[in-house]
Amino acid sequence: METFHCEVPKMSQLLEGLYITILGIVVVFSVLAILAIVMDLIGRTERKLVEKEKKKEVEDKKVEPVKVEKKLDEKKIAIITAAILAYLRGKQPKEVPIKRKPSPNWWLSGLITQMEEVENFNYEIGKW
Amino acid sequence: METFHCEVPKMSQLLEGLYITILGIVVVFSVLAILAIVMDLIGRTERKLVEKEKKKEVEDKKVEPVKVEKKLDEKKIAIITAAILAYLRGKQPKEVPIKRKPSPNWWLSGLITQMEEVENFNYEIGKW
Amino acid sequence: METFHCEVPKMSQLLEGLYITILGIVVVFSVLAILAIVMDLIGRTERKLVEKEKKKEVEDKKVEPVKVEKKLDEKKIAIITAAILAYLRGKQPKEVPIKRKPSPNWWLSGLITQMEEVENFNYEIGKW
Amino acid sequence: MGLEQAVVDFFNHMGLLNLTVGNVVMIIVGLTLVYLAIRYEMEPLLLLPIGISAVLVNLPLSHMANWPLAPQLPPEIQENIFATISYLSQQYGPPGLFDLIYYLLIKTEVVPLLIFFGLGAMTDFGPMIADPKTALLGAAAQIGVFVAMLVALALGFNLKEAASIGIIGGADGPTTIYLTTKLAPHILSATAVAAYSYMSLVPLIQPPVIKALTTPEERRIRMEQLRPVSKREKILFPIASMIVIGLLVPSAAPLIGMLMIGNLFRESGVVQRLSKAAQEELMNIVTIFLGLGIGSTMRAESFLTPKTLMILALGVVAFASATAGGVLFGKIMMKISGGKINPMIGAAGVSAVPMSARVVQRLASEEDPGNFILMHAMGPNVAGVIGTAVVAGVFLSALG
Amino acid sequence: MGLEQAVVDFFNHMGLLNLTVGNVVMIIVGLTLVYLAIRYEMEPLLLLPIGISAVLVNLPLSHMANWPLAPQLPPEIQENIFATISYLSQQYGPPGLFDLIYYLLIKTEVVPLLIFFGLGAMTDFGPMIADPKTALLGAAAQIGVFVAMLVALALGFNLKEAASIGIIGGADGPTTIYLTTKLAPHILSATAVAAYSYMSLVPLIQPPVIKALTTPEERRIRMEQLRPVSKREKILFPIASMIVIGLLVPSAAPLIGMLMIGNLFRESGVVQRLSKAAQEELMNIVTIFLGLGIGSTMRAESFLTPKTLMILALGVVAFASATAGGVLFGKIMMKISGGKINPMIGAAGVSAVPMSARVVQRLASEEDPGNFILMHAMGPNVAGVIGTAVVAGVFLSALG
Amino acid sequence: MGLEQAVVDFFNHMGLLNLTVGNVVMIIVGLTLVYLAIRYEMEPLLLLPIGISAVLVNLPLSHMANWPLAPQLPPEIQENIFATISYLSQQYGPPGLFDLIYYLLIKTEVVPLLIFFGLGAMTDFGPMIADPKTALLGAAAQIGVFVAMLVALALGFNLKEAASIGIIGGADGPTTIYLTTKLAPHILSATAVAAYSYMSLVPLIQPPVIKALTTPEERRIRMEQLRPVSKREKILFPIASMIVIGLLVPSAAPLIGMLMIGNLFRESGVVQRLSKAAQEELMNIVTIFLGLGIGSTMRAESFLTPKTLMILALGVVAFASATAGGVLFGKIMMKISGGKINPMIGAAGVSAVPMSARVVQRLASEEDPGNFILMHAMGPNVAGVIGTAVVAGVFLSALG
Ligand code: NA
Ligand code: NA
Ligand code: NA
Repeated sequence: METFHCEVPKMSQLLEGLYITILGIVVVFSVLAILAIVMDLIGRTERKLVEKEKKKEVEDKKVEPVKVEKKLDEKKIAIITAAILAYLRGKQPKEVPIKRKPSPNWWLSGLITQMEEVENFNYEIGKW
Repeated sequence: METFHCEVPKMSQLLEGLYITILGIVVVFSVLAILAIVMDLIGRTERKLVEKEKKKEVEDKKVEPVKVEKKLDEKKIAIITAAILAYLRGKQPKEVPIKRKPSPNWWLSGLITQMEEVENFNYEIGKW
Repeated sequence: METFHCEVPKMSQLLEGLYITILGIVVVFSVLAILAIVMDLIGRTERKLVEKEKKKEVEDKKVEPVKVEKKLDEKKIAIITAAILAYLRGKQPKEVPIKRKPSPNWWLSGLITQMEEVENFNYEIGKW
Repeated sequence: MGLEQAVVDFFNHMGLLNLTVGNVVMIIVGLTLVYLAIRYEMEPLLLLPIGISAVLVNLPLSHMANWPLAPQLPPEIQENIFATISYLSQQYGPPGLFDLIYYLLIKTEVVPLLIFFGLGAMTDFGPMIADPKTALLGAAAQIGVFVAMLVALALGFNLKEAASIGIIGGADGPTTIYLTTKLAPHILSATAVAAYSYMSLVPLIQPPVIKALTTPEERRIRMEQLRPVSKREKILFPIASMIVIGLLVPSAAPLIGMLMIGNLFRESGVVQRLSKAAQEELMNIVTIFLGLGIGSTMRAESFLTPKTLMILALGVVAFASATAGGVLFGKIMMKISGGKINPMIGAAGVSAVPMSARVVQRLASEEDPGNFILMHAMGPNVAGVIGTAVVAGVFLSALG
Repeated sequence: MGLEQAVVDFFNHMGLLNLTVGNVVMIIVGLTLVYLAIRYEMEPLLLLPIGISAVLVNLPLSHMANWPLAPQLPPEIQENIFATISYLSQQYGPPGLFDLIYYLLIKTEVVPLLIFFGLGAMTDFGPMIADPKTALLGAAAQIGVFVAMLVALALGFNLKEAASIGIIGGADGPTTIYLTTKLAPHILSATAVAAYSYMSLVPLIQPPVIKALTTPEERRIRMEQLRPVSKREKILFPIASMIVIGLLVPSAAPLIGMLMIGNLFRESGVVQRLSKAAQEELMNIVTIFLGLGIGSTMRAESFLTPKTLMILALGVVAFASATAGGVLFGKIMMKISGGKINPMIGAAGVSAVPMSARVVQRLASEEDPGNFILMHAMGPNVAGVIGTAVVAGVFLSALG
Repeated sequence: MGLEQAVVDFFNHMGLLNLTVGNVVMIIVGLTLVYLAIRYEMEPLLLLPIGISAVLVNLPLSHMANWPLAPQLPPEIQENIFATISYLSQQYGPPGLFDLIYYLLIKTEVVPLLIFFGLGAMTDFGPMIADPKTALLGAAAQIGVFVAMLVALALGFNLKEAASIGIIGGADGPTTIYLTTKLAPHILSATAVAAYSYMSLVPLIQPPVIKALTTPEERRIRMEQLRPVSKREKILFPIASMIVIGLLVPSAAPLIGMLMIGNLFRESGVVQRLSKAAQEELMNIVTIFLGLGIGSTMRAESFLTPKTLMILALGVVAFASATAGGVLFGKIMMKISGGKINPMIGAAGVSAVPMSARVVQRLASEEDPGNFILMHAMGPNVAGVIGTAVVAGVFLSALG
């Protein structure tokens, strides 16, 4: 551990401190100025981009907005149809009355729950 | 760091790779097959066990289901009785009127809260 | 690893154990007794302090309780006034109709939200 | 290398063909702990990880733990953790995950101290502050520690082992681990498992002892309501405790210090983030490493010895005599106070917070459903944590 | 030192003037990963941290990572982690943050093992327990690993590199990292990035392969409802798996062991605190360090080689042949079972849980909207995780 | 050993009898910090742990910290962290918990960098992006750093100490710790405590300086509403900053890099898990270790020197001149912009986010309740964090 000498500081240290000060102030202003310029450029580009996208969106709106919704609906319909079909199928093996078999209603709701669970599972493992 | 030689690979390496492939495929199939068998056995045992337990449960239901509820009730009654008794007791030292003493009502509710807290405390420290 | 000799224990060890026992019991009782005394003193002081504070509070209540509320109200009024003024000001530059400018209403609510956010921000960075 | 050779090699390195009887027994021991933890909820937070790690570490050649627990080290590196690790790497190959956990987190005492830190953030010392004299009951219960130590000595254990065994009677897992790691690491698995097992058996061990030592009349004694404790007192308590104990028994300072820092975080009310972290995220992570680390010490060579059985037996002695010590001192305090103190609350001096306090309350309710002494029992209960740490400090200063 | 000197010094140490072409390319690669992660949500949890760390580590003189990834070490300290660190400190100066993460957390395998621990706590092995024979499909998909390994060998990679490349086909990030770290650390960044990238491309890679190998009729096969699985079975599964695999393939024990400890925590129901910690607080923290650690290995000297491009190409081979292996074995099982098994579920043996199972379900729905085989595909899906760990174990025992 | 001997030994090792005046003073200092933290909520997240650890570490023989903070090391191991630890173990015995925290987490810069990572995930750079020119005000406030450094030099501190003292004016705790640890570890406790203390005193230090340098008319200046910032800009900002600053001032790259990685996690929107972990679980745990680690450096031998008082005094100089620097540059910008910029927002360039921005808003409201410049002040406020890190980089490249 250094001991503290309350003597007159060396001139050379003060001078070096001054150099570092000049260097430091120049650097910190330059760096933040450059950063500001970069962000300004990005901002300008962004606003142009947004305007372009807006125009495109307006144009696109006339062409294909229905598609997306349809796709979604298809998915929904598929799930519901599947559920109904699965339900009907679940009813078939009635003639083999195993005791512990849950009722088809239970099964249907269970199936849907399970499906949703896996859907919400969202990469649980794959994402690592 | 090894450098990469894009030359013709050594035969011996390819051969060893082949051996490892054979070994690996045999091992991975064996291991998962054994695991499957073990799980199958466990599954069968489990289902037998469940059936047994069910039977037992049905038998037991005729004998002692009241007991558990009674015990619970006893506990509840004990707590309520205790609370009332404690409340009555809390009223006794009225003749020593220390100013900062909280009202007995406050105390009763506080006591019950505290009791419940400790009950819910559930090993807070002991469990480590 | 030491091996376990089930022989007769050495007398000296037993004796040292006894010494440690005596020392330990004395220490643990002393420490907890001292701690109890300290806590007792703190408790007494605390109760005296509380009583004093109570008295002071009662006295103070006659003098300045309004001040605090007034201060709070001032703050509230300041915020509301500020919001209204800001709102009015927000309406002024209507003559420069830049397209992407959000409506002043939106802006007002946005501003208040932002202000509150920063207020709730609560040292987010400064606190580290 | 031909295919044949590869197959022979593979079989030679198959765990099944390298399984020893010791491994099998230890796997069964581990599975038993898992079973007790799941089926009877016996301290599952510790016994489940300990048990399952014991299984894993005893599968031969699994390389989860490659290093011995109490190696013969050259004297110059004995106290030098990184030199020790270098030495062990050279002697026994690179560390497995469990070696890293054991040597870096358990042996350095990082984990027990952080657990104590979290416990501090979880503990409400209010009941003890409200009635400071109950702290003495937390001291009295430590008699069990010394009784067990003396019996262990008489049975042929050496002093360091005996102290580590005695501390089981303190019913504080982290303190037991802290002390044993320092004094007798070769019996760590036995003392840790004993401490946690008996802690969860408190409802079975204590009642007969308490009943034998008290009359129904004594058990019926009702106690005065506890005074409310102010926030200021709760803040001053951890600070005062740290300083008082730190100045008197410095070797207990790490344990008590971390406990009280945690408690100050809790009671200060200004660092909820940190208090929550101490109780939850940090605590959970540290608990996982504690469980895995202790479990990894359950090896045949150190666990399957007559010592372990004796340690398990001595654990019961420790718990029972601690209970007795608390109750008997409770009776003395009852006499002195003119019957205002229910002697049973002394039994709660065996920490196992809040299990033993609950046991006391249950016994009180049995005699008189209107007798509420739970909060009074919490005083000795939390004092017992402090008492055991102090005793560990005495052991460390005398033997460490 | 004069002002002039100070300025000259400052400019000499300016990163801009020390930038190499390699740095620039690596920064672009890193930014590409960031872009893919954000724009297309390609495995963002890994690719975002990896990409941005790759950028940071390639800014010259940033001192985030000062040490080489696969240094030439004196043989006597090769397996000695702390001696290695001392040696590297002497040779290359003090460690940057990323050196510490890489050498202490990645190279010691702490991070991949803790990730597996967390994955275990997240995984529901129920579908595999309900229909154990689907586990074989998880084995079949490993064929892709060996195909890719043999192709890599044929292309001139050595055995250890080839094994690390092959394992990409297992579609398990932590297993890939675990194996590559042990066998061929100099290609770690390439295999890790390949594994995570292709994992998120499963919905693009698998469908053509599956469609090429199956007829619409086969894809329409409906499967019987899975039986319910009891809590007891779910508890016994991790224990049994750990013991069975540990005894048969000890070199896979660390990965499988940690996976199964995590799963036992989940299924036991008595340690929710620890299970939650394994899935959340610990998992999140470890994932951050994994991403930063892997990203820090993306340096020009090891990444910008023809090898990397070949590894990326081999990754596709691995994924495609794994899918093919699963589907073809699925067809065999279909035949044996008399058409009760939809062969597509074999494709889910490529773990990437639950991505590939979803792909299978989607293809099934395309042919027949009422065909629900998702849960059946989850069986091979989770079995694939076990299968890949077993294969990694075989590689380690043969080459490690 | 006889009983008498045991007792004598025990008393000899009692902390009370080994207490030095230095200890007592340091305990009082620690308690004062605890008091300020609880009573006045002065940066409680740091000052409470620092204060209470200072108490604990100054209880004699508590063995929480056995090693010196700035030991004389053989030159060949100076930069070698594990060799240093081995050396210290041999010289001073095994590490206490606080030694491990200090040497492994603080001295390696792991903790300050992870805190910066968490801060990045917490910070919204939106206001600075919306009005980039305000970033210059964040640069101007750094003048205070240099003023304080020069004064410190004039007072006889050496260059490295002076730089560490100057950086207090940056009002960023982790940056102060980062720099002091590298340049002048023997004054770490003083600079860290000064930084955190004055940060919470910003509402007292800044107003008089601001008022002295501005007229009421200037303080009444209203500013135009900030433009909204798109998600894309917020994502590009951390990436651009990291690259720009990394290429220009590589020695600032670790701090800025981790800050910006955290910010990218936040803004990307695809890794909420990791962003949350960076802000909460990891941040909380790291903050605990930071507090304990810094507190453990508060020892009589390094803290109770005239230097510490001077450092505390210089801290005020630093904060006041930083405020002045910001305000004066604000006036220049006001002039250039034709009165569109309120000069007070320059004062917010002293980061202490968002304290100084709030101070500015309060002063604006005092003059004109309808003057909302809080969000405009947030620009310089967050820019100040970047500015200080850049200055730290300059110091490191010139002196490190
Ligand atoms: Na105890
Ligand atoms: Na797999
Ligand atoms: Na700053």
